[in-house]
Amino acid sequence: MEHKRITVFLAIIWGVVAILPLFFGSTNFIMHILIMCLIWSVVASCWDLIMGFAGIFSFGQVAFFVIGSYSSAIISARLGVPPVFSVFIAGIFTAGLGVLVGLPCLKLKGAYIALVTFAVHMILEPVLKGDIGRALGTGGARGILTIAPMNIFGYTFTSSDPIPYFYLLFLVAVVCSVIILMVIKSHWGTAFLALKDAEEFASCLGVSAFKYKLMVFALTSFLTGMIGGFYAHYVGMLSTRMLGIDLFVTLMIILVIGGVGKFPGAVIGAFITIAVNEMLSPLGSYRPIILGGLVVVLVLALPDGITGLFEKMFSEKKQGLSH
Amino acid sequence: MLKLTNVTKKFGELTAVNSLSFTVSKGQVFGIAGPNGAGKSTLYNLISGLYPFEGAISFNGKEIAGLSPHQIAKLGISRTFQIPQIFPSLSVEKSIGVGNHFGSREGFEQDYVDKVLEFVNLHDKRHAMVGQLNLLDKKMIMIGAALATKPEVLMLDEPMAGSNAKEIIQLMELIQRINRDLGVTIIIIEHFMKVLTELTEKLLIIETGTEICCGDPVEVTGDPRVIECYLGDGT
Amino acid sequence: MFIEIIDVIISGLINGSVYALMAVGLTLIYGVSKAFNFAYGSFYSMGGYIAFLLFGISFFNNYLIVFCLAAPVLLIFGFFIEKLLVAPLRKRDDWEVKVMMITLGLALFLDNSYQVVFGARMKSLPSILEGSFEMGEFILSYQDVVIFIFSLGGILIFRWFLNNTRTGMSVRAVAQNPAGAQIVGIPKEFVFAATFAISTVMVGMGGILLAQKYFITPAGGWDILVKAWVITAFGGMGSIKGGLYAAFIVGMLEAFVGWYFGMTWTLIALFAVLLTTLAVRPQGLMGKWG
Amino acid sequence: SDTIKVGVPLSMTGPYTDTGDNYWKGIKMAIDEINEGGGLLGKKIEPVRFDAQEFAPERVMQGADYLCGKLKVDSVHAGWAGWGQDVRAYGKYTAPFFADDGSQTAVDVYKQDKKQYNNIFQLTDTGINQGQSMFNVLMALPYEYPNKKAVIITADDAWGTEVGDTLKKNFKEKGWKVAMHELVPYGTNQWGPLLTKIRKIKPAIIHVEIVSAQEVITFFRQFMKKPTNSILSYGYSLVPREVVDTMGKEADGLIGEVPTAMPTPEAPTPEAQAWLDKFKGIWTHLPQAGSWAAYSGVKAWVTAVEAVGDEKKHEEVCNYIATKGYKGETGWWKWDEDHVMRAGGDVPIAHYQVQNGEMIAIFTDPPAKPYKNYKFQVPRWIKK
Amino acid sequence: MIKIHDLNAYYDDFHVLKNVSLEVGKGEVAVMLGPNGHGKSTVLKSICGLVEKVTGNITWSGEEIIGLGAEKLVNKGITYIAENRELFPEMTVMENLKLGAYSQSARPHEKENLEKVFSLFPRLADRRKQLASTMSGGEARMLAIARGLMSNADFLAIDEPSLGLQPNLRDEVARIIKEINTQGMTVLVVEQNIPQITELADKLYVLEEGKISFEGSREEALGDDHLKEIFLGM
Ligand SMILES: Nc1ncnc2c1ncn2[C@@H]1O[C@H](COP(=O)(O)OP(=O)(O)OP(=O)(O)O)[C@@H](O)[C@H]1O
Ligand SMILES: Nc1ncnc2c1ncn2[C@@H]1O[C@H](COP(=O)(O)OP(=O)(O)OP(=O)(O)O)[C@@H](O)[C@H]1O
Ligand SMILES: CC(C)C[C@H](N)C(=O)O
Ligand SMILES: [Mg+2]
Ligand SMILES: [Mg+2]
Repeated sequence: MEHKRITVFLAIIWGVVAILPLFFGSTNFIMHILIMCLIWSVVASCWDLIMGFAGIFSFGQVAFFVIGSYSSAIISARLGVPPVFSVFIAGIFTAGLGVLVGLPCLKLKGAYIALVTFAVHMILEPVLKGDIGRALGTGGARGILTIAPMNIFGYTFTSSDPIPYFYLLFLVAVVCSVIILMVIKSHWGTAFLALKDAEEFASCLGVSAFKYKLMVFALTSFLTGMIGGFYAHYVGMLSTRMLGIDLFVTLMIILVIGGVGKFPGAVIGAFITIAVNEMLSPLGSYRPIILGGLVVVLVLALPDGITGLFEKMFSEKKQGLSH
Repeated sequence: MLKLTNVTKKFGELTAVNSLSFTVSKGQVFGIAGPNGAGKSTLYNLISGLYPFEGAISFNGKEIAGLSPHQIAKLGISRTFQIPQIFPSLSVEKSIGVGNHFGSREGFEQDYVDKVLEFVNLHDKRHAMVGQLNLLDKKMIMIGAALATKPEVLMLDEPMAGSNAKEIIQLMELIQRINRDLGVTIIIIEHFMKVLTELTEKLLIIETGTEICCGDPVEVTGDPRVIECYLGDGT
Repeated sequence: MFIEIIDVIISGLINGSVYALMAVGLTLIYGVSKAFNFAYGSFYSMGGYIAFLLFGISFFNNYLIVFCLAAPVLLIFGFFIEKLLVAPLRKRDDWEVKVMMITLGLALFLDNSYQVVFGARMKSLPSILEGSFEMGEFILSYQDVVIFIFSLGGILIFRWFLNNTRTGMSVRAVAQNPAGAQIVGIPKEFVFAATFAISTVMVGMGGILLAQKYFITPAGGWDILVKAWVITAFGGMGSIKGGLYAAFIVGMLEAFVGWYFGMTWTLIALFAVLLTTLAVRPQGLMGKWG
Repeated sequence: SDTIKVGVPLSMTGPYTDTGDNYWKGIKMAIDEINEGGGLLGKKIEPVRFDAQEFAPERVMQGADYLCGKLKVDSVHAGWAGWGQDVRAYGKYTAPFFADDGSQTAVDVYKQDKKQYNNIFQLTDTGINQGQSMFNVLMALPYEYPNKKAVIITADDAWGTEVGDTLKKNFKEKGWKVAMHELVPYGTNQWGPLLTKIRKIKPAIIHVEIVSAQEVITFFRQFMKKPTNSILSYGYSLVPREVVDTMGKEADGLIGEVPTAMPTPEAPTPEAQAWLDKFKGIWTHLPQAGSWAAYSGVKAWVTAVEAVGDEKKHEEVCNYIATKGYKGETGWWKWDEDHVMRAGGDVPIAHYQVQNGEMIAIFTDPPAKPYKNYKFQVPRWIKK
Repeated sequence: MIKIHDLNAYYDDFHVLKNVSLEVGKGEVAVMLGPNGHGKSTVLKSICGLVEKVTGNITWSGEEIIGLGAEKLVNKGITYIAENRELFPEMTVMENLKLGAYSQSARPHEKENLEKVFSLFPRLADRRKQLASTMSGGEARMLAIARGLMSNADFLAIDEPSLGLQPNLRDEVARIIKEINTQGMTVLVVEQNIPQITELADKLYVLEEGKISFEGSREEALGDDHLKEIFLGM
């Protein structure tokens, strides 16, 4: 999609989301879902940036999210840093880890990268639960049950009054998506695509695979870790259960529905997926069956997700090539 | 400006490049030829930093062994590949822009990209996606992207392969213009006699990684050893 | 001490054979189609559930019959899944991600269908061979011996087949260059589907073999997938020999780390070894076909 | 409307599935009973189920928001519901919430804001007290231990660590040696390395606390290949129905406990016996992990609602439960100031042994005393 | 013999070949010329069943073969030697050659064909254990041609065999084509850089913008100044 169109598209999405509380503001249940949509939209967009766009099969997204949320909770509790700042520190910390994880991935390809990054995900649970985690203040298997709520200039955002928190996160999500958009638009975006298509040639043209791959790890893990912090201070409690397969699958579905490498598809994907998931929840075990079936059908029928569909609808007929 | 001293590359038991030494001077069109498997492309890979090697390569007096490909590109050495490498997800203009943005020491200049597009005759296809183009266009994009790094030396690996007589003449003109108008030193690997004799100023023939002879192209192509191992009598 | 170590080695060997069985099918499809199959674990459970159903019918109450009936069912299932879900994707340029996603969807679908059909409770199968073999301090149950022989034998035969028969060579050819395979007259679409089907049979059979030792649960395949994945990458994606070595290394590693440091350290140790290996050899232990 | 909705968030998938199933059987039985008897205040009770999976905080919160926030149910019967996250999630709302957490952490959260969490009720005592009780009974068994070495293996979840730590402390105080204390992740089914160590230690007691059938069964089977002379205590992990259902007589000799329990196969009082017979009639097996506790939670709430006269007056209902308690089949239920049903009195912890493929109560505690004329049997794998 | 009538070929919705008709008689050598990217390879691939979207008629000895997949056609004696070689990178030279004789019809002749290609390309005999991926551009080209010859075909579609070959081997290729032709093989070759091949051609075709723009003998072509300059390099 052309950049101008992406920008317009993004503006429309955020415009619509901004007024949602007008309709649902009175129902905490729905507001809670909307807040989660905002959070997942950022996580999924970051994933899309690194996987769909930069072509690095990173499966560590959930892990980075959890790392960010734990570190913000611990930093604010242990060091007494106010949550407004601890989320940023958590983001920076996560970015540091992201770079560390990125390093071994530089030499690896496809499914190997997926595995190495997923390994971080797998190891995280025993580490957080075990002696190391307990020493750091993760609360071991119990998790952390009392995390200070977000507080800005003396105003406390609590989860029982979700509208202010919604707008706070709305702001954060908008900023994140603008950053991602800028990255895609800038020469970074071109560098990723070039490296993905022909790494040798790209490097002979002066593109540093090393630099750009690490930068994308750093940026996506920074944003993911930071939003993890916002999540922690919103929900107020954390445990390692988040590392179960469920969240991972949900994020993947968000990407399928939104379209891989089709930013801002991930944002739309997040809202649709979470909404559908909620609507299906009375169906119990049939919910994941339907969801799974939906993924299968969508991948086949809508290869580029909803965004691909829009693109097809709006773009003029492909030009034929002249000789 | 580009000086190789005793450069050697082994792949296991096979010595692909065997103690080669030569110098390419500024402004030259320098030809490299030799039988299949002689080590020509490998030589390019060594110069552009894709493989480690033994020996020394210096560029404008600076030793480049151990530098990574993107650093070498920034120094002003640019290349194309024998089997076209392209960026299917980018448009023609963007592809060429990659070279300008990342390889040029002066940073991105739209004017320069336009100039290159003009130069390789792709200005009317600038928005086309690269994947849909034909072999010749793909090669032109490679050359264009390499040119966009504002190189001092451009290394071409069999640019003419697969082209017909007329296209070969066009390509030769292009290379001459790059050399003359842009002042870029050219190193070219080719298998076409016509190209070797008419285009190059100095010609190096290698076989199994070893130099056979090096010098004036007409003399070199008349050398019986070269005819024996490489040219055959037909041509 | 000595006896203890022998004991640990035995359990390492048994684990290794189980892991080898799990990993080899994944290696096969990854090697051939470069497609990462997230539903692999669900196919494992499917084997178990099919056997469970068959054992429910008293007439089929015998492992030989169960194997003979389950294999073709799994074969056909795998074949059609490939044809219907994976083959259409292969034409797209970002098909690798798409295959991961569609198989993830399939896994979700299958696992939860098991839950609806069979319930969330675990199911068990009768032991294939009762009793155990005792020698002084050591004991080895016949069940483990059977698993060991089956998995090792199966893998070795399979490897021989890939490397030494023309059909095996054609499978490798498709893996390396589908277009080239087509040019020399290999029916590549069929080979893709057939390898997918064979890998489904292998993991499904693994499911039956292991279900009599462990249990069948709806989401039980995930552990298998992750283990198989680690082993496959460790050994070199696509290398059967590498997978075999990796399986036994991992089996031993887990046994020793679990024994010496405790069970919670096995996973951490496993990934530490994996990362170190990949840092030195990005292509895994073997890293190519054969 | 003419129905009263109650929320039932239980684990319906994952390792805790079977405990969820056990709770559901008790809850369903209670609701059916009320509905058959004309309903509550003339209205039918309608249970709404929610899969709490493995009690991830956001999952628990989602359940609370869905059941209390969206459906506005009038009470929640959760069984095992998490370790504190449930208190916070449901404490945001007012509907009476009954949990079987058995966790000190949950109580700690409660204590932070008793007013806010006034609607939270724990149906069982904490893991610390249960661990203590297990220890008391282990020491009271009519069996002479060959040595004073113990091995503790627990799941690496909050419940497992709480019980494990309590037992360890007790063993040490009594001069025992805890030769091995292992935390294992769920999904462990290769026990070879641990068993190698155990066989070397030859402990007198092995306590395994992993509330998921697959792990404890594979442990038992692999242990039995070459057993040591050890009493195998499974604590709460013995009681999910799946264990006995799968192993039958094979499990003979294992011991375990259930807090807030109906001792089986013979109940302590005639009312209780009637209840037991009814349960067996419906579900064709003896009640297990928490069925009775969950049943009683529903009944306690129903009694309070009837007394208050309006199911919507949540606060009054809660206060009624907290102050008046509830009279059940075995006697009085009273919640302490932390809204926890402490073990003892009419509702003790029952300790069982599997005999002839069924769970037989052999002790109750506190105080630790043998139950009726049922006797502990020395397990078959212990050689003299 | 191969007879093509009104062949149209597409890549997705990109229309490459437009009503192409041509004919190569049994035992003939036909050469196709034309500018870069105008569809020469596509003609060869269409014949050999390697293009998915094709319409029209292609008959081989009278039998309609359009739409049959490559694997069936190889068994019928139709083989393609690809412009971009399409070797099996992680297999040895020997394994690549053996796979060249994969089809039923080629298997019995594997041994003799192997000897034949080794005598044609001694370099391959020296390197029989080398992995194809590590061969140089020209070596890989030899291997691709040799693998095509292993299939014991009756009809060979050869796509730019000289691409990347050293000059004396280019002459060699012309000789090889001549030799297999005298043994009765029908050949359609796209090649613009080996004059000798044009000389031995029974027929020349020029393909421009997906259409046949010239059809005739070499002599006729020489009479056409446009062709002479552009394609024959004279
Ligand atoms: N990675 C590698 N591993 C092993 N051998 C290699 C590798 N790369 C190249 N070779 C061998 O090194 C020799 C030189 O190869 P190179 O590609 O440089 O030849 P070339 O001169 O470019 O030939 P051509 O004209 O055919 O392109 C060849 O024999 C080739 O098989
Ligand atoms: N797989 C493909 N998908 C899409 N377009 C293709 C594909 N293969 C070829 N094309 C396009 O079809 C046209 C004809 O290609 P073809 O390879 O047949 O040309 P050619 O005459 O053989 O040219 P060359 O001299 O480059 O070999 C070209 O414009 C090319 O870009
Ligand atoms: C964690 C659970 C096993 C606790 C159980 N409900 C009990 O109190 O015993
Ligand atoms: Mg070369
Ligand atoms: Mg072509």
